[in-house]
Amino acid sequence: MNEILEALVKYAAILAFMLGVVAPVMVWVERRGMALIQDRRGPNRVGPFGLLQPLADAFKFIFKEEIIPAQADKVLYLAAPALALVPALTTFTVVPFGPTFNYAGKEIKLVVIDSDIGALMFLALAGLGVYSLICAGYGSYNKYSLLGSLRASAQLISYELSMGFAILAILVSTASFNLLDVIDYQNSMWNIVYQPLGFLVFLVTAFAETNRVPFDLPESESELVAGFNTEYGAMKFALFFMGEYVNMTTLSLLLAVLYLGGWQLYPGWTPPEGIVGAIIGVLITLAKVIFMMWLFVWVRFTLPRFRYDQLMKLGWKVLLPLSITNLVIVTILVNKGIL
Amino acid sequence: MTSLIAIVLLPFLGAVVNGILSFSNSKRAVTFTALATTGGSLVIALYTIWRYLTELSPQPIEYVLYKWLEKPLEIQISFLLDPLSAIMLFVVTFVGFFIHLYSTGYMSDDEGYGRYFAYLNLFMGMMLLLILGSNLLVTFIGWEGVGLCSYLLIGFYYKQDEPPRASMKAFVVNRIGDFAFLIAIFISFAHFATLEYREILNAIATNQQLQDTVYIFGLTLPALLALLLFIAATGKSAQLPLYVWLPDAMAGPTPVSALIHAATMVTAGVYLLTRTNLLFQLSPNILKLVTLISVATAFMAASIAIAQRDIKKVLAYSTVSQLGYMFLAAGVGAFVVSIFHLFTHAFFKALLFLGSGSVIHAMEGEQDIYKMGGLKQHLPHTYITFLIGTLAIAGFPPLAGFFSKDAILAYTYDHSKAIYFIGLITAGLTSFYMFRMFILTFHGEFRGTEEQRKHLHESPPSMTLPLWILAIGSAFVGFIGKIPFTHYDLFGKILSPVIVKLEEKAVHHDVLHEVLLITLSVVAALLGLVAAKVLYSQGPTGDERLKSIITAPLYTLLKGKYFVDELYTFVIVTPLRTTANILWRFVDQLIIDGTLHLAAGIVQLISALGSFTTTGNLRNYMLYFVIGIILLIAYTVG
Amino acid sequence: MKFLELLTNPSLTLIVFFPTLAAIPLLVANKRNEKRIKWYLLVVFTAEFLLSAYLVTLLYLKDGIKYFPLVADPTIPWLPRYGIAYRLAIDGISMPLILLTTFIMPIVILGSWSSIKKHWKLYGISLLILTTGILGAFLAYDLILFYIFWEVMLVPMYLIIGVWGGERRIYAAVKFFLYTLAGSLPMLLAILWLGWRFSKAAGYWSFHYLELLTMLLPPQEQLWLFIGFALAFAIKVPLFPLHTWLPDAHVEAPTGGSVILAAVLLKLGTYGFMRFGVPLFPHVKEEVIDLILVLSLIGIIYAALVAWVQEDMKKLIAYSSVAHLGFVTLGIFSMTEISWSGALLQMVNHGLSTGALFLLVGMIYERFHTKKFKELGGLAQPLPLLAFFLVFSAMASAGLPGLNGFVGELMILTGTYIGGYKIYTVIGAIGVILAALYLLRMLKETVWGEYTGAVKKDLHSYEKMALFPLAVLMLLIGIIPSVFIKPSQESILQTLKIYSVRKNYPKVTKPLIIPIDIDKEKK
Amino acid sequence: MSVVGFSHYFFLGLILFSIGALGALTRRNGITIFLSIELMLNSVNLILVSYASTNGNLAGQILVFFMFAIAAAEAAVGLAFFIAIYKHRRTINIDRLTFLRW
Amino acid sequence: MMLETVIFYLFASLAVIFALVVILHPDPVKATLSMVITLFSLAVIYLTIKAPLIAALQILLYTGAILVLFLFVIMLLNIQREISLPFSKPVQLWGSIVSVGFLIGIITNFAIKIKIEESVKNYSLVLIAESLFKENALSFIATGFLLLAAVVGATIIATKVKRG
Repeated sequence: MNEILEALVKYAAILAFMLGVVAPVMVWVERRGMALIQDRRGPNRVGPFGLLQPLADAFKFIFKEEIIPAQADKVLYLAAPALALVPALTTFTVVPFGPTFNYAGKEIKLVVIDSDIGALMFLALAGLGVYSLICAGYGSYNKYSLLGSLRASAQLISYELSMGFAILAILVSTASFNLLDVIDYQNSMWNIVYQPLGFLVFLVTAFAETNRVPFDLPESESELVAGFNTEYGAMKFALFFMGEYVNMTTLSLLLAVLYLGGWQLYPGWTPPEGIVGAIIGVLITLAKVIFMMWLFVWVRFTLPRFRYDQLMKLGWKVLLPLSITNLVIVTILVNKGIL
Repeated sequence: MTSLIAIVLLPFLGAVVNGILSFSNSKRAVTFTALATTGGSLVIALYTIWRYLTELSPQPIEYVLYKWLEKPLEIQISFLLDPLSAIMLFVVTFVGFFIHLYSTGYMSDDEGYGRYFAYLNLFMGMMLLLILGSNLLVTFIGWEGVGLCSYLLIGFYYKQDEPPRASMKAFVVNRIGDFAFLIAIFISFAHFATLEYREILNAIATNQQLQDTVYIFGLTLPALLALLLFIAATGKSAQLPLYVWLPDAMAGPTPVSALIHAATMVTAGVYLLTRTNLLFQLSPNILKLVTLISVATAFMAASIAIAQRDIKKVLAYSTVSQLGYMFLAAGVGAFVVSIFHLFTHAFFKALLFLGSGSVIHAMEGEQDIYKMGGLKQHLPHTYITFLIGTLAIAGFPPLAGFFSKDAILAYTYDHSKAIYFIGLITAGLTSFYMFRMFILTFHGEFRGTEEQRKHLHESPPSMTLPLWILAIGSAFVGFIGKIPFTHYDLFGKILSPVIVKLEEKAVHHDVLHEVLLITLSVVAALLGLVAAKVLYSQGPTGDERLKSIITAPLYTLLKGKYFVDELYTFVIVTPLRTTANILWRFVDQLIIDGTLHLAAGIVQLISALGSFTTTGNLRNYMLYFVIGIILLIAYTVG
Repeated sequence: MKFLELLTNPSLTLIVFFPTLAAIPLLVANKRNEKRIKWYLLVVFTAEFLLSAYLVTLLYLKDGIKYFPLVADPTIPWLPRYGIAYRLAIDGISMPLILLTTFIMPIVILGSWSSIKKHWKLYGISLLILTTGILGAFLAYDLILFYIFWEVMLVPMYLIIGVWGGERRIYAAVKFFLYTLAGSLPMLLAILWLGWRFSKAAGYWSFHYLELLTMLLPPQEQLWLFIGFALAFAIKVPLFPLHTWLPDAHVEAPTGGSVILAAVLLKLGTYGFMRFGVPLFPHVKEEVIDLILVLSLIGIIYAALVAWVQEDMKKLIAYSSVAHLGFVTLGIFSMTEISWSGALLQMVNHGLSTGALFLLVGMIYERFHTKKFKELGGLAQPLPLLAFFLVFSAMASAGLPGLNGFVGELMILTGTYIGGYKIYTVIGAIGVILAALYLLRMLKETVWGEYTGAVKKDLHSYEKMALFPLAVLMLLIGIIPSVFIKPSQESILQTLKIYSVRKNYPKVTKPLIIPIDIDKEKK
Repeated sequence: MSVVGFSHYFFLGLILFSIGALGALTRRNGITIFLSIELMLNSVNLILVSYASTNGNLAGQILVFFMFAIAAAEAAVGLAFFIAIYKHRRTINIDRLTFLRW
Repeated sequence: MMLETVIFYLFASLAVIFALVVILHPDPVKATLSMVITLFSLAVIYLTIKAPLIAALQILLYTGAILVLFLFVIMLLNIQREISLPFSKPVQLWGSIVSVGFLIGIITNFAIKIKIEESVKNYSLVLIAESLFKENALSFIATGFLLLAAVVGATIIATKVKRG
């Protein structure tokens, strides 16, 4: 019974961090970052340096009137935002965010569920994201939203494939699905050095999975009027937004774990004993996640959006072959005993 | 005796050469080959006969040509020369040659000239095979070969529709006779392992036990053989049951009728009987049958002849009745006399036919005696020779017919009075129809068309010469046989070795008796002459008078040839044809094919049933599927 | 490879498979120039005939013996486990039939020179394969091999009738195929049963004909096996009730097809009886033999009568061949040496005379495009040579003495008489009269009578070449039959001796191997 | 696993299987039939895995592993068929798709 | 242990209910979505049987890929709701119910017979992987080819260009 309790506690901690801290900060960072890149001031009216702007947005979302389109398929329309959260809230359970340390005679692993098929579970749950898009598109009885949702789901599926191969390459070298082993494996050298190609592919697919800028064609403002969430206002839209940010953090966390050695300061670094080491490990992981988040925001406001066919061609004809070659190279090296 | 081979092979050679020549129409070459071959074989034949007969005691000479069949069936092609075959040889070659000569004239303007002589030579070859053959097989080859040639020659004018039908009828009827001959061959081979006459007859003669035991149907073996051979003879020599083909055979050219249907082929039956006379003498019941049939045929044919209008039909029926006489002689046991009558008949019947030929030739194919008359002054040669022939056949004393017919009647008299009496009447009838025809054609005024009158001319010498020779022959040949009141019987002496003498018969009876018989036959002949003269001196009206004498129905009966043809078609041909049709339509198509199609139908039915389940509806299939699974599980587990 | 070795030097295998080898270049031949294909086929078939003739004389005169010995090719084991081997052998009985087949083939090509208009290549190939099938069947000394060749024959014949036939050719072809096939299945069962029983009796499997001959089965079993074989052969012969496929097949088949069908294919049935039917099953009940005799008699009379009322010339001839083969079966089943040699000769005679008749019908059809008697008549005037050949072959098939038909019929009927079936001989002889009846009717309808139609060209050169050898042979067999019969005498004697030895052997209750040495056996 | 015995899983699988079968047998729409077949397939997988794991061997899981591949292939081809049929006949209501018959 | 039974009964009932929705719901999209839920709950049940690999695969393959494909096809073919009663002719309805009922009856009486001996579960991913790549390597490769064939087949069938 108690390890379930322990898992719940960890889950609550991370959830709170994600929703409470990450979401609002990211809203602020994104708006300020955008302004900074576009060489203009960001929101600075609400509180010092606009820090309370996210709060203002939240209030706006909460008090806005919930409009449901007349012909919309009530069940699907309302189910969509909920479904969007499903992958978001379940994928980070398998990703370790800190070193294991023993406290009061008991070893505590800083990961919600330490299952030996962690990576596989991640992939599985990530796949469920598609349904929210489809329900949104199909339920809101609107041409543009249907088109947007189909495009989004197509994009999601194709990039999921390349991500799967990239992750597979890592797992082949560590010979285990458990992400903790992945980190231990990186004691000698971080995977970014061993599998640079894999890292690149994973990075690109990460952007695609979260529908972030270069790949945010489905809800692109200019052509498809916000794609699948055209009909969504207020709280429903907020949920989508939150889901997106949580996804971003989980993916950055995963990236850190897979390629940047998780909580290792430098390859081979072992955290000091006890709770202090744990806290330092978590902080290091946090630093890598923040760097990745900043990268997301930075890329969003520099790269132009892909056209749909370029998107698809990139997905199938560039990334997929690259990831497969990466996998092949890695397997050969592993077979030879080099990696 | 290579001469025998030469005699036989020459006509065959002629046939082949003429066959080839028939495609190119060079008449001269054809005539030359025809006459050369038959002439050659005649000369060789005369020479061999002369050398053979002048020997002291002429033994039969056998000459084996080659082995026809060896392993299972010992048969060889071999020839036999003995008095009987010598005489027949003389008749065939002599009459044959002159008929060839005659037909060069008669057929000169016919485009099938080559083909005609090819057939005629082939016939001569086959006839020689028949009479010279030393075993049943060679005779049989000749027998059917002759039938084939008569088929071809009767159907010579194939363009008209009558000859082909007549030729087919002739061949089929002959075939029925040959059927019996074939059975005889099987029996003889089964029992004596050979077909040689000499061996068969010796085997029967020596084996007493064989003669007595009943073989089958109450007949002893020799009796059965005799019966079969007699049936074959009736087929070939046109006796009562199977004579119908001879009158129709007149559809062929006249020389053909002369050669085949008067002189040679039809006599083959008589030759066969005499050749195997032992068989007949050993089976008295068969002899009785022969006499009965022969006398009936003679009388019936003569009675039909008196009411016929076609000149050749009259002669045909007269041949049938004369053959009846020959068989009568054989029936009463006087085989020598039957051959003698055959000998004389060959001459005067050939003469009569050729005479009628020249008449028809003059009248451009007209054969109806009603449309002739008064030809005396136009065809003098034909007139005289025809007269000699008619006198000979009627049986007037100095001529050949008298001697042979009288001898037959004499022997019949000894045998049984009733049959002698019928014979006598037939003799009278014979002279009556002969003189009726003679008067209607040569006396009275010309009843033909004007244009025929202009065209009337005497036949060329090539035709009249054979007429004269045959006339002389039929006049003097009578003296060869037995002359009444004397013991002189050259013919008997020649033939005696061939005839088997079982028990001595009272050959010689007193002079008074002979005188009576002769006067009776002469009186019969005279009566016939007078009646004909009286009735027909004013032309064809005589027939009405005849009808009034012998009551109308009888006359129509005679005119319609006893309606035998219609009887045959009614009794045999039509029922056979209907059964054949029934067999074909009903049995073949309906029953056998029916069952086949029935089976096919059933299969189709079952397959239609099968296709009923495939409705195309997926749901049904799934339901069947589930039910199937249920059954399966229930079976395995339940 | 022993097989190749056999193929290269003169051997029975070469005769059998030479046509198939010759078919291969045909495959690549250009479809269009049919002229070259025709000449090629003619050359091939004549070569085949010369080859077979050469080999036969070679074997016949080898050691100067005056009869035709049993000569076998070296056997090549095929399925040793079941004793099935590639065994070919020729003896007195199959020799004349082999020569007949190879002799007829070039004539068939000449016969169909101008009557076959399309697909000559396929026609050629099917003919070649058909020849292999027939020759193989005649020479096979292993029952399974015999059955295989027996089936190989079916397909090409089906094609020939089906593709180049008349209007109802499909019906006829299918009927022919199904009939023969249905018949041959019981035979296969019988063969397998025989092989199996032999393995029981002798301990090892074998389908070798001579070995099977040494085995004696209980009478009841023999009866069933005999029925199995008899059914297949009776359909092929054809015997009375099973003959309805023949007229259809003949009427619809092209000239070449019906000549082969008549001249050779029917003989397989009778050959089958002679080779396998009679010797293998001696203890078959007397009633069965009588039944077959009665059926063949019915066949003779029935077919003759039906032929007499036919409207179609080809159908008439088809029924006539049913009658003729009735004679042959009559001869075979009266089980005497004379009737057997007569039957063998009659097979060859029938091939020649009916073959000629079919060729002539083909030629008439080519000129007048009709086979109905009503539309024919008076051929003697425009086509004298054709008329001559027609009369000649009609007379030959009617059994006129001096020609080939008579010799066969004489020996058969004499043999039947000696065999003790007196009444059957008399009824059989009636067949001779009826033969004359319908053949003369045919002549009356076609050759004689008035001719009013257009001028037709008489026989072309190739037609003469086709008919002339047949006529010559018909005449020769008629005049000097002993030359043709002597070679096969010894084999017939031997087969009958084997038959009598096996027949006299007491009946057995279970399969038993009995040593058969013919020489010791008393006459 | 100890409390929830194999029979529970078995009955769950059975119920799901029968629902799938009923669906397949009665529905008219092609896709729904296809879905219910997938359902039947999964119920069998469930029973297979539960039975294998109660007996402690892994064969069941491996078998199910392959089952997934096959199910995927089958779904792909099946749907391709439906698309083709739709293009041709404008409907996938199987009552009207009865052209495959004599 | 209470948790597991609760989870099992919860998700089992969830699965059954949504399975019924799948076969009863006229709108195919709704049916497919309810199918997603049933399969997801099945995946959870797999977890309770201690077969996480199968659960993960179930979610990854089935709910993630196949049912998405179904949805795609439904949208592509624009299949409307079924107008009349979802079931066709009543006779078939009752026929099928009876037959399925019969089927269950047979299977259950068969199932009762088999005896189950509980034994320790030694589940581990390595063991599965090992047997997968050693004993069943052949079928593994065969499935590979099967999938290839399915891909090629599906593309050809679905995208056959209408010639002429």
